[in-house]
Amino acid sequence: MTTNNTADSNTTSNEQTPDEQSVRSEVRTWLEQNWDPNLTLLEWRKKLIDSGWGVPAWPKEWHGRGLTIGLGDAVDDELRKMGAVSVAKTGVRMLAAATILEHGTDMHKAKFLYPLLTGEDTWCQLFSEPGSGSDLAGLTTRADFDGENWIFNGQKVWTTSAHHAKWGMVLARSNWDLPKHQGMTYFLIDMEQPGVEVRPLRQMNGHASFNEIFFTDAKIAPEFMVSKEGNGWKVAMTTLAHERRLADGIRSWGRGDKGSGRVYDEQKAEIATVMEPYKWYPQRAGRVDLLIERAKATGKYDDPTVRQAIAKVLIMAKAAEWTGRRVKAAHALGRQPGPEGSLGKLAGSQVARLAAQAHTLIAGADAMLTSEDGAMDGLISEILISVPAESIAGGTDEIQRNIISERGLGMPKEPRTDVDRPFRDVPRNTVG
Amino acid sequence: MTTNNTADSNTTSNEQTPDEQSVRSEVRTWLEQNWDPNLTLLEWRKKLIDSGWGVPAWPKEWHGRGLTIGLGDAVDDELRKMGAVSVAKTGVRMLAAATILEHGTDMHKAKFLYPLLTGEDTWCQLFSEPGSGSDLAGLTTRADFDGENWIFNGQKVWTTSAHHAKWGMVLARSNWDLPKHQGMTYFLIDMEQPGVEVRPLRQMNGHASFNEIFFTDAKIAPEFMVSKEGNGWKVAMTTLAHERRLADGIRSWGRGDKGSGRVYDEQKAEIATVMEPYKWYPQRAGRVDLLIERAKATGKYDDPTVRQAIAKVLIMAKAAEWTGRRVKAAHALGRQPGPEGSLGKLAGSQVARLAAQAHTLIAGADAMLTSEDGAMDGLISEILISVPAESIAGGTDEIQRNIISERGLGMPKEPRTDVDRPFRDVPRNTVG
Amino acid sequence: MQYTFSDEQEEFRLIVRRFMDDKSPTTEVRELMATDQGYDKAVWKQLSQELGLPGIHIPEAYGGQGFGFIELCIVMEEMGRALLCAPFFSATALAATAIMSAGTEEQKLALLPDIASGETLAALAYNESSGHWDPASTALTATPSDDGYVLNGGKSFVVDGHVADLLIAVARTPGTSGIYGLSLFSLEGKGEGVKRRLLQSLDPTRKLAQIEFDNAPATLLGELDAGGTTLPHILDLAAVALASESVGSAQKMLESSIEYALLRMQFGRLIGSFQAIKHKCADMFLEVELAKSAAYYAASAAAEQTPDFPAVASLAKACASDTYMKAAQECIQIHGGIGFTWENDTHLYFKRAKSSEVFLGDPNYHRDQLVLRWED
Amino acid sequence: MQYTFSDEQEEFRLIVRRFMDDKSPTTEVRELMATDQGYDKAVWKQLSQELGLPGIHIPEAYGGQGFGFIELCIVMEEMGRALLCAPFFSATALAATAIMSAGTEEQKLALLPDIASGETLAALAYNESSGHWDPASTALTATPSDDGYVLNGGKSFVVDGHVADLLIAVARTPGTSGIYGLSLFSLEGKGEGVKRRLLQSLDPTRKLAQIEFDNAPATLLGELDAGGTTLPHILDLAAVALASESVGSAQKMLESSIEYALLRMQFGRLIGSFQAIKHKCADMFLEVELAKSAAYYAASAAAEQTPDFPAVASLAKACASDTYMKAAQECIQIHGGIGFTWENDTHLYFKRAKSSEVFLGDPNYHRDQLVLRWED
Repeated sequence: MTTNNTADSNTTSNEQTPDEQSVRSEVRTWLEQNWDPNLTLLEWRKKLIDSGWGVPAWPKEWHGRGLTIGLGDAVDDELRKMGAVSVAKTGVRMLAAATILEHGTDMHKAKFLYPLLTGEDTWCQLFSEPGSGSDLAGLTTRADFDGENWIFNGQKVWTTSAHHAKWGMVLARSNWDLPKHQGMTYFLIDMEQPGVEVRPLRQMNGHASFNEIFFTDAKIAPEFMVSKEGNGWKVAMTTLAHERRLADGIRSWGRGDKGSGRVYDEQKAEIATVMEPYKWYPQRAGRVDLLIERAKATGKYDDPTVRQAIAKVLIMAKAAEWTGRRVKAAHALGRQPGPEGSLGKLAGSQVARLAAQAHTLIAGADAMLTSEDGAMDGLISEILISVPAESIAGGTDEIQRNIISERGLGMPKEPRTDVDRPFRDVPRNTVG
Repeated sequence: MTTNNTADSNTTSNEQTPDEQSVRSEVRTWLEQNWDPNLTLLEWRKKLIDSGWGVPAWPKEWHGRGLTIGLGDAVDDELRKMGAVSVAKTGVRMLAAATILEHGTDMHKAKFLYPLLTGEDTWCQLFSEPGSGSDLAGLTTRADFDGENWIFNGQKVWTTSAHHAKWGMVLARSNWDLPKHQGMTYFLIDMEQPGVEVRPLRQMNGHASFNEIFFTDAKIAPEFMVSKEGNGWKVAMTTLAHERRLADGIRSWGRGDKGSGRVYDEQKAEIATVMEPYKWYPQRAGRVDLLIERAKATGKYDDPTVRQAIAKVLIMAKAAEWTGRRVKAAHALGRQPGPEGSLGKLAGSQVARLAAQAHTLIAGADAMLTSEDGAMDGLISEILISVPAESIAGGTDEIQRNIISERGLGMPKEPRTDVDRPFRDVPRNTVG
Repeated sequence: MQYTFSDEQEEFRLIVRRFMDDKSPTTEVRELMATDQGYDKAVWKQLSQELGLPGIHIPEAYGGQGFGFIELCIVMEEMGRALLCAPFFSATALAATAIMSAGTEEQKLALLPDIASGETLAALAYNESSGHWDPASTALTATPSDDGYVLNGGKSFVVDGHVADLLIAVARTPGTSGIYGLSLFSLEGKGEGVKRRLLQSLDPTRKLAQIEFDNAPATLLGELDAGGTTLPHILDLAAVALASESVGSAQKMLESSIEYALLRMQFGRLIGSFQAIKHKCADMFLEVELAKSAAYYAASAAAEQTPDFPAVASLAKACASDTYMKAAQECIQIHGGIGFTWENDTHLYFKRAKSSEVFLGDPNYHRDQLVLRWED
Repeated sequence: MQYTFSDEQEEFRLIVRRFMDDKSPTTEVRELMATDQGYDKAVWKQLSQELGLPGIHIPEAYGGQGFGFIELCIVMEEMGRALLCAPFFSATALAATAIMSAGTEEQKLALLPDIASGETLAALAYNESSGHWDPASTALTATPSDDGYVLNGGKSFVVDGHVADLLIAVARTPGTSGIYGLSLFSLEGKGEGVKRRLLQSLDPTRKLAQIEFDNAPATLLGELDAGGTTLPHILDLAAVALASESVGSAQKMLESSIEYALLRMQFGRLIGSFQAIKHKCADMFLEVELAKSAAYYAASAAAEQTPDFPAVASLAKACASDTYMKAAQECIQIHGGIGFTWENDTHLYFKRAKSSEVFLGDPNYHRDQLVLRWED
């Protein structure tokens, strides 16, 4: 239950914790009266947002109905059953929304939330820099106030979707005399201005799923600061917490609703654009699902040493999957989530690496080929040259082990020398 | 050539760098006239020592002939060819001798070297403590001067042969107000005094190859200090350098000369005593030599997954062996020894662990048995429960990786907080 | 599929853990492992009468507690954690499971109540000196006699076989081969024609016996020649029980490692503040959690008799064996020299890990089984 | 046995290294890998005329430099280090070695001088689309014709096969099977009945071709049906040459890792001061040194034709492949995100590592061979 629940409401739903059945029935009734696949995507979404059924778990004054997360899920379920298209709940948009809802001003909420939900505005997140990866708080993109605007200079990297984003969440250093965590400020930046240059970043597997962003005297008006000056680290933590929570959702989002009609076609196009950077992610994770089928197809299934390699992958992959379910099941029983959750990332890296090894053994000489000449039309070679990213993207294995040992096992942090003095005195990279 | 070469000499050998042939012929002549297997071990060794042929590479005034190491080896070779028993060149004795020759007073040399070479005195090395293992310089055995003697209190551990040692090389803290490396002093201690208690330390494999030593107001007269007060760390480094150099020799020493006669029998008994603590060392190293033979004997040779396991051991073991030979060959060509030498220890740990795994697969259910019921009369089970020591004894794998990365690869040390302040202020173990 | 434990199961675990903490400190383990008998009769009586553990998964109709395989595995896990020396694995997890799977209704009524009460110690005599885990390798013969059968041949690696009152032996009809002609038989441990010898085992906390059968009279358990069907399932259940024990022990190794790393100082710092140790512990933690998940899933699959059970039984056994072995090794490593001493308790766990690694089939065997049994 | 390099060999290595540093910076590698031809004719000419590398291990009698297999391996190692794009491995290490092992005196005199001078590019067409490395899997047939033989069938994974002037092809006498009936044949790359296609390879710095033979006229190389004897040795020599290349590349990955770790700062420290990175580098260093020792020993065993050569050839190949693959992986990991970008050079080496891992047989295959070939 959120604190916004008591706010004034203009919906017709029961006040206070309504039960699931009545919510489901109410939304069903509304959908029966309003859902029309022949509307444009924008028309339909506006209707949905205005009804409060688009984001029912959001506060009433900001397009929602102040329902619990659980009831929100029930509403989504009804939309799914009806085949009705939802609001634009893509990953990065949701991170922006969550951050703005928690730390933004009313102006931010009024200006950004609506076009974000309709899908008109796309967003990107500008945190990582060439010089600060694992050590995000070591960032050096500078924001200097010129009396009127904040002037941005610096470089960001690993920014998915920046090439079509209208707005960016950006973290920059506004004070160099404070310790590193205290001198950062969080802004919302207009990506479509002259001082912002977006360049695609090509990966070793040939895809270009990320961008580099160069700021050269880019401008942000003071009212686009989120929270206070110097409070950027705390706001960024909110964004990152939602990112971790949504990690699976971001990647699997948008299989798309099935049906015919204008709204579906437009949604399909939207999904294709949003999902484009993620299409190699299953290969990056090692495609464990293909191993036995491939081994049987190539005859390598008869080789006991190949079976050992496959078994090693299966053991780790299934055990990791069951660990995830164990965490969820415990959570569902109302137990405090244990530290098991943070282990999934590390397990995933190892699964991917073991799977690539097994795929190599199975492919044999074919592992040398790619594209149409390669096994499964190049899918196998894409696995082989994508898995190295799994142990880096979203936090390296080394950082995961730090987190696991410190937060999960209560082991002491290493002595730090970079947090207790002015940032300008902390040794840092001269080049990226 | 040592600086002692110019000292007055009463031997009949040519002065200055004699050539190998003349040295060999001279020692052969001497042996033909003097070697007698029916002497007692002590009688023979005294004769040998007095002739200068016992330790020909030592200075002339201290039982040697001031020859080069290479010529000394040639003399040993002649003794071997003749089947003549050598002086007591056991490992720990040699560490004591090397340390005394380099840092000891003339009194030390006069008192200790002769009975050390005859074999009458045995020695032990008292450095490690329960609270200071990897961090040897963190030792807390205290030496306090009472105006007449140094009074010792504290505990040492991992002391091979202490139970029959007459003398010990001991490192203790004599000043707690200096930084850790500057407050230690090196002494020679009489082990046969009331304040010294020696207890055998039993290992997980059932052997008791080491001892714990407890000092309770043990006494050392000031003249048994080696080098100056506070200079102990430097002296200990000499001992340790010789230990590293002799590591292989210590373990393989004393297969014993073959022949019949009183001197051989007495030597055999001496060797049995000295080598007793080392008899499980080959098992600790994993017994790679047995793998294929065992696989063939059990029929597991036909299992391709067992062959993979054996191959993994063989690759690492042979490559490590060849690396050792590569270092020696480069050294023989007069090249600077590269850092390859320090890698052997780390490779050995991994070989041992992989070998134990392969032996387990080969033994199958028999891996559960030991002693007469176990495979090869318990030899295989001794491997399985001994290999965990290989990655600890003589420096843990973790310490080896520090050394390799810092000295071999030039990577920076971690920030230290324990070396730049009085030792009494450094956090340390309250219990061992 | 039950992915986590119910509140009742967690409560039960706590009760078992408290009992183990109380009755099986390592001082006790060290005393018992030095004896031939290998367990404490008084503790066994308490464990039977106060907690009813020997009958944990035996139905109430046969005098048991009527809980399921998941509860059996909780007990195994807690016993593994405490390294309890008691004939629970042999009598309840192995022998009672075999009787429940293969015996006739009448035999279950006759044999199970005394096992459930802890009065009868039973043992499963399955493996032979060849050391193979495949049922097809059975050589012990069962020849029909006037009042039943007589057994001839030998068994080995029989857990607690030297003290068992009741033996459940796997034997084959003379002239058969492979998985055909295999049956289970019951006979008295001290019966005629039975010669038993305690083996010298690497892990002294788990007693193993060699048994010679010389025309030993025995009773057919269940149906003749049905062993080819019942045995694989019995062995799979046994493997999951052992996997549960192993994850309990592995968890203990993790906790012991952390505890020492947060106590031991070198270079003026806790060794637990060095990345080399932290990352080692993080990896151990990951592996132990994964092994737990595998063991829990397999126990659940056993309880619910899901079709993937044979594959996941092998998965859990391979995973738990490797994890436990590695955790014990790393626990010694983190302790340094002290970890290799007799005085330190780690070696007790290390030896159990080595024994559990190969008992019921080594990880390579089970990995192979896993893939061969896997259904996409 | 020669355990280290002579001063002359070290001097030779330096000359080769300087040439590679000069001619094969990664900017050049990137340009050439984007072409179909895959190498720079001018550089090849210099490398041939100034250094005589294509004839390095070819006896002077056949126009070569008359050095041994150790010098060949030094060249391979340095080329691996620089990831040189040139038809050296194909023409000299593979094809010339095959001709030297299998050809008649007359054929050596006829074929080798032009390879040694770098004028003729030769390729060994051994593997077929089945991807098996065992000579017994050969399916290409050689049928006697009026003036020699005609080949029918296909070859695949032929290194530089698309540009080779001369092909050395392994084929079998129709009606034979296994290792019997195998022979080597020579024919022109652009000859009648030869259709070649450049394959799309994961590692664009090593070009692979598919070749179809349709009644392609060919000349028998050496003795008929002798391939079962000569081929295993040719393949072992090839494996050692490839292992040498791999250790050169692996060493580069180690150096690149250290260099970056001593440049990159995070948390106010060089990342190379963190134990996680230091210990990773120490392990890499160990593995690279071991792989070097294995490759050097194998090269020496090849040169001295010691009886353990077949076993150590497999040892060196398995060791070098695994080491290189792991070093490339860790080099990416130490670089973090930047290591996964196209811009960073690590992926060039990673892809070569993947290709070399399976070429001439993957590490599992060679580990198995190692044990089967091992003589105590």
